[in-house]
Amino acid sequence: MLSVTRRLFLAGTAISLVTLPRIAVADAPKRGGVLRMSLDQAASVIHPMLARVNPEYLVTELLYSNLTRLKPDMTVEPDLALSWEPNETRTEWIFKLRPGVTFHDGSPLTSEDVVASINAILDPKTASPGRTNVGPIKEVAAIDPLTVKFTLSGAYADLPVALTYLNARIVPAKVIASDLASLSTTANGTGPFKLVSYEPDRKIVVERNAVYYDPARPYLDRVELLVYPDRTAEASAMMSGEIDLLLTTTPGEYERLVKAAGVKALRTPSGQFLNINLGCDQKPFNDVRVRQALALAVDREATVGFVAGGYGTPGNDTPLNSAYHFYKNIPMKKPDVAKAKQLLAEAGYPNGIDLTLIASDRPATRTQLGVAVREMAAAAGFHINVQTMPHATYLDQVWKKGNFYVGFYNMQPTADAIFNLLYTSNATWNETRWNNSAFDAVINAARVETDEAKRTALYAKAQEMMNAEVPTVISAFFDLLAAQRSYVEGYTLHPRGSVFRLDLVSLGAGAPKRG
Amino acid sequence: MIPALAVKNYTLDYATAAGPVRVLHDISLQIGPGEVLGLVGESGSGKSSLAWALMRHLPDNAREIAGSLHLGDIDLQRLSPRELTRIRGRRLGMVFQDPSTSLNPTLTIGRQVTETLIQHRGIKQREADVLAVDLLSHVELRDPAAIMRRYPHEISGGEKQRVIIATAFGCRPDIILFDEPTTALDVITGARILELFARLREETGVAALYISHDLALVTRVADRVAVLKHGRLVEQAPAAEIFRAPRHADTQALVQAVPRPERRLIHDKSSDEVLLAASDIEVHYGRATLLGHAPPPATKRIGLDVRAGEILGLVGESGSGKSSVARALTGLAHFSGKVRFDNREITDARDMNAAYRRDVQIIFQHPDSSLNPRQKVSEILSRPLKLYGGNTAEIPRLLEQVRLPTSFADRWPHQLSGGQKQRVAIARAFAARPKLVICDEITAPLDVSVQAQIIELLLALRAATGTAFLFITHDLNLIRQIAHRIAVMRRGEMVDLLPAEDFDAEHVHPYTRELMAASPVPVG
Amino acid sequence: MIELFVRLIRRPQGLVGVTLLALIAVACLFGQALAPYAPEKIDFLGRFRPPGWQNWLGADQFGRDILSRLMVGARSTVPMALIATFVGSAAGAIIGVGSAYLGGRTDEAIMRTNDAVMAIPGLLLALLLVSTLGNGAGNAVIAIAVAFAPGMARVTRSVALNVRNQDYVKAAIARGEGAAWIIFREMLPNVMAPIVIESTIRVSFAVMLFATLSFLGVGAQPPASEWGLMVADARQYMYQAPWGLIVPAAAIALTAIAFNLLGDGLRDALNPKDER
Amino acid sequence: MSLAWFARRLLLMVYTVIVVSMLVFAITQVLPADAAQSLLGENATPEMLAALRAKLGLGAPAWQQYLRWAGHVFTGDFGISMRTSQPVGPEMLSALSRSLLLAASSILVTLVVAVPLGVVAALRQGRLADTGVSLIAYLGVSLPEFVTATLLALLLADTLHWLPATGYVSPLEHFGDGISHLALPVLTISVILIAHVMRMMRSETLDVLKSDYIRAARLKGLPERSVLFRHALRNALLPVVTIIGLDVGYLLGGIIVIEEIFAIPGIGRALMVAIAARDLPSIQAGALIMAATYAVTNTLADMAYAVLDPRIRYD
Repeated sequence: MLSVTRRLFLAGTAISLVTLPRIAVADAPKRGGVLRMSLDQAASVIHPMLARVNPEYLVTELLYSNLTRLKPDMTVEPDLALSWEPNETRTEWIFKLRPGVTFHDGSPLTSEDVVASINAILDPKTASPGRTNVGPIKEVAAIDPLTVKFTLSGAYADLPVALTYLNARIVPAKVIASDLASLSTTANGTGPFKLVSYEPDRKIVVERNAVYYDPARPYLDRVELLVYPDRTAEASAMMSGEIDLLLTTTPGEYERLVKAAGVKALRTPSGQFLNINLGCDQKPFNDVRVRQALALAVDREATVGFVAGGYGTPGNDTPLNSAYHFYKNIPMKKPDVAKAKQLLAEAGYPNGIDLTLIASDRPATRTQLGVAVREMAAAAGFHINVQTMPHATYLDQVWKKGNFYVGFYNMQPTADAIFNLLYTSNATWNETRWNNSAFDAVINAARVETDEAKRTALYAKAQEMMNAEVPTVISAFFDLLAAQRSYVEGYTLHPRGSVFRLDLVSLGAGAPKRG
Repeated sequence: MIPALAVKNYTLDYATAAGPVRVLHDISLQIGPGEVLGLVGESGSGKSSLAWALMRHLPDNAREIAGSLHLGDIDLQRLSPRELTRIRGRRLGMVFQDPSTSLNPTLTIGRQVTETLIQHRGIKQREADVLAVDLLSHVELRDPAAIMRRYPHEISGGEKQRVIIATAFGCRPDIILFDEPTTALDVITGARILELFARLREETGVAALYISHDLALVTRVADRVAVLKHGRLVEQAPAAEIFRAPRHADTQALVQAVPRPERRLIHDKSSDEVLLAASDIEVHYGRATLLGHAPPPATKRIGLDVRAGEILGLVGESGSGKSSVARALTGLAHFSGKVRFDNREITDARDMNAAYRRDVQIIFQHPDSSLNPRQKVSEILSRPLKLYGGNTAEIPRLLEQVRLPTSFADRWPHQLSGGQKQRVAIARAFAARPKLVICDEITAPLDVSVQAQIIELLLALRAATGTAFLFITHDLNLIRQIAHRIAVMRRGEMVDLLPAEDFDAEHVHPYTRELMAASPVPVG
Repeated sequence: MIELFVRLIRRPQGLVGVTLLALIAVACLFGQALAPYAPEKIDFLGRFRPPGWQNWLGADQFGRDILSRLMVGARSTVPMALIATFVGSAAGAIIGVGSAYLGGRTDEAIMRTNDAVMAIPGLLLALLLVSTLGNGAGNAVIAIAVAFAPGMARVTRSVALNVRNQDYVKAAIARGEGAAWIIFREMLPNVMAPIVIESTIRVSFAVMLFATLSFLGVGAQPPASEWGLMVADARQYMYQAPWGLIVPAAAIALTAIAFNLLGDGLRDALNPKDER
Repeated sequence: MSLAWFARRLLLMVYTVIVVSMLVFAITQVLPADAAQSLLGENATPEMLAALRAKLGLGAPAWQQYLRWAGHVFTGDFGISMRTSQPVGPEMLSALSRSLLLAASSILVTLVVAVPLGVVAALRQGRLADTGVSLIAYLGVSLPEFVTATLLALLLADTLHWLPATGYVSPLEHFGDGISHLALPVLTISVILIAHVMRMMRSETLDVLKSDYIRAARLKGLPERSVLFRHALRNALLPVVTIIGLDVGYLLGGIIVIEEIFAIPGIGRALMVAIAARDLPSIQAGALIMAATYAVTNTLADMAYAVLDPRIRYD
């Protein structure tokens, strides 16, 4: 309870805390200018409820707003909602909307728009990926034009965090009523920028929304998003000054960018990780000793080197790392071939075991992990054949069905979100089919627990359980890497990987003039 | 007086991987102003090499060993490239063998005539145009102004050669080299070109070196004739004497080989028994397509009969349809009409049964393409033997029959000369013991001396086997020597079918008469 | 045969081509045995090791020895290209000779359809086919063979058409020979030489196409040491470790050059024009 | 170029497009992993998949889908992209326009470079210049595009900083930038084309120089300059025109790789993206447009040949 209220307090005063000090301490951000930013892949969807990848989240973040948004420290601050209050049992939440907000077409934002938007996301027909991620919402209702009430199906402390979910953008009710699909080609939001042109595989241009609810922001007149499918090419373009900011890059390019003049390389630890999913309901991984043996065969430090070029942190078979709240520092597993062999022998595989590890071709690091694990585990008796396949085929045939494959996940806003996404028995994507009721109980208890210390203890317990039973081998977390030209000001690399806040960005001295 | 052209003790080698090969031995000849010297020789005699040496256009591996070449007082061997450019065309013109390849296909006739005039006579384009029209009309081209605008493919071969002659004469050179200027043309067209040459020569008094393999033709255009054999000049004599009194043995052989209609090589009468009767034969190539009309038939309802043991000649110019008849009779082309053979009626290639195919054999024109390069002679000959129930042990006999050593059975076609290949082809045809052999221009690519041997061989085979021949040729003189009857074809139609001895008669078709007039009979 | 070989290596391009191919053949046959390291052995300390005494051609992002991968990879690159070319050429040759022999409207229909298929760029066709069949070296081989067949059919047909018009074929028809004899004994031996020459040159395209498919991620799959895949893998580290990129790229280029040279050399050696 | 000739060419083009459309459609029908799954990615639930599949009309029999699709294509409607929800036709055509710009520039560069080099090599046959040209040609045809592209970018963009590495700027929006961004991809494509055309030009020039009419021109006493330029060059260029027409097929294939590497939003990359996403309407439209482009340019090359060669003009 304490933590929640403190967060609420912080959230309520966020405007003054976030924006005022900037004005007071530093020079005021310079208004105007055109920012060119590169995307690593096409933003092929601009429908805010259907976006699935980071470039698309960036575009919809520019054009739309959520009720709440996630700060770099993973706490929430107000966006369209000025304040919020739960009832005692945290089964009902009242959100107060910011007054005087208008959509790009000039119509005012009301609670009807919020209700319609949330209902649209929850509607299976919309097929929004956000449907299962915005929290256990049972009903949403408008109390008055600026007040919305959320009724939940169970107690849930993290609703304000869940509402930062990347698909939970607010769109006009009238669009939802008439033609929701039109948002695939046009945009009408309350975001800091308005859509100028949209060519999915080439260039997306947005311009400053003059009636954004914060009159000071955004500082930029225009943002041009350019698609650069090739990382090397993108880094070269950054170094030659063709682009001002890039969304993400690889370790190899990062090393080049660090040395480049006029470029500021950006790096932030994140909870993004690669893992090897083990089907705990089938042979051979239904035997915990086989899972443990594999975990002991993997050299975690080396994995960080091989797949993240050293830009990351070793994982300890739990989805949390130091970027998360409630992270529990358990002594890192060391490779132990003898022990692994012994465990394997005890499990009935004295002569080793033949396995096929499936890796999708996107991103390429999946295959790299596969290749590295194959070689590292060979000494312990795991004879692994790495099989790669196109991402689409992988999603169709392997993902959630396979017994032994490489997974890849972005950081989630909360510990609860990541555990409930992947590892509880009723997780949205229960890939490992670990189905450990003790673990489930711990997570459920933590979910409603309000005491910070008790909650910390519960999550520590959960992490220890995963570390011991190894439903999945999580050996490396990635640092997020990006870069900007030195004259770009106000950009923060967000550990979530999918929050960008270009409304805070301005161009400082030395920025090129662009038409 | 300085001769227009003088060659003294000229010796030329070609350097090859196997060492130098001498192509010209110690050649000396002179051409006086206004004189025409005919240079005769078979293929490989070195006559073209001499022409290229004079034009200073020798291949890179040519080595001039000795001697000199003078054009008037100019030493041709000492000319710089720049001087050479001024001499060529201007002082030393040339007319080429094949007019269809000697004109640039992508430039208009006018352009190709005037560029030479502008280059050599120092005149402007406009004057050159006027002059060119003049020149073209002088070589008897109708509507020269229109011809000027045309491209080479839009005018006939004869017209092209006239254009080239007009160009050569247009720069008023001292001497013109004619390199077989009528060989690529039809007989009648060639004859007209010769007439033109005679007239222009009369008018301009230009000296000329006239190179040809055809002794009979050369004697009609040249004042003197020089005979080349294996790179040596064996005889030089006035044109009128060379046929009458050849002195050198090689010349005598050459003269002997020239076909003369009055010297008949067969003396028997043909039987009356009809072996093959063809009537209303129309040969079609290609069919109408969605967007194109069918080409017209290559022959128009031809009828002919071949009697047992007879030699039936079939003459005509290229495109007259004579080869189409051969193809129809051997089932190689679609035809309508009827063929009667051995009391069987045949209306289609499918009616030609094994017996027919055995009895009617064909020998093709090009020895290079008629033998499969991937089969040895023995295999080539064994095939008809196997097919028609013969015995491969007969191969040596077949080879002997065509006067080839039996050891040739082991050779590949590319190891044989043109004449030898043609003998193998003949042996292949006779392996079937046929009743009728169709010879489709089989001597056309051969030298006269080789031709004479092949003809002699065929006649000997006929005498031995009683086989009939359908002998297709464009050479009227040759066919009049050997045929019992001769059919004349023109543009798909048969205009005459006469006994050979009736050819001088009054009632022959005008075209036949024209053809006879155009076939050069040796002077003397 | 020996005579042909002598004629072939007497020309500079023939000699260079044959020498290069001999080297490649050694790598294909004995690469596994001769390689100094296991090609997939990873070495954390050896990541991006530049060429030197330890790794003669350097090491890649996993610390794997590039020379060893190159030598072993020859076997997953060159024979694949050869097989693809052989299958494609054989199929094309059958279509081409058959079409030429049948002639007429059948020939027209076959060749027009063939031309239409050729309108799909080879790489695109291969990409579509691999996407359908699934990524992998084997499927890439099939895709390349299919992509090659129409071109080969066209080449073969033009040669076969020429051969069909030769007098020795006409003689065989006039003689009453059967279709089988004419196709296999009269025609085929005479179209073989051009087909062999064309196929040899096409092997170089197959090498490149195969590498390209691997580069695009649909051909050979990691951890195979197929050369195109090696280039693709090394590309993201090309500034840290350019040798990882240049070495396999050079191997691809040299192989392609070798087959090009051999093809040109064969063409010259088989060309009767040069015989005196 | 009679009307019948033209009609026949046109008919062949139509036939080509029909065969290609059937082939491409057939291939897309058997692509594994369906578009709905690919579109929804990790978030797919069975209900969502079913809903989307119904929306995309993936259920009907293949021939019905083909006929419906072909009918729409005939009216210029290529459908809606499954991936971007944008109309496929305009998207692909604007991508094609960028690819054509790239292709046309490459052909231009190729001609400017390859023709003189090929002629020089032929004139200096067997000498140093010829050997040099031959070596370049061998190297050029033996380097896959992705290798050339990477090496050129490494050298010209990142080491020498002469050219921007990648990206696309429309020359209509900003001419200078547009051209400099095109330079590297054009260069890469040109390397192979230059090698090919140069070789062709060399051998054609050699052939033409050996021809009777060139000999005749020389023996007529024409200076070497006019023999070469007036008589030889044009005839040697003729087959090269056809070759370039055929090279467009290669070019369009090569463009897929080049566009992928240099981030040019052309039709090649559109296709790669579409294939990866199993975006059937885009694959079908892209492949069809590419093949049609090839058919059209081939026809154009034939027509150019007919214009350049008087022998064909009155056929």
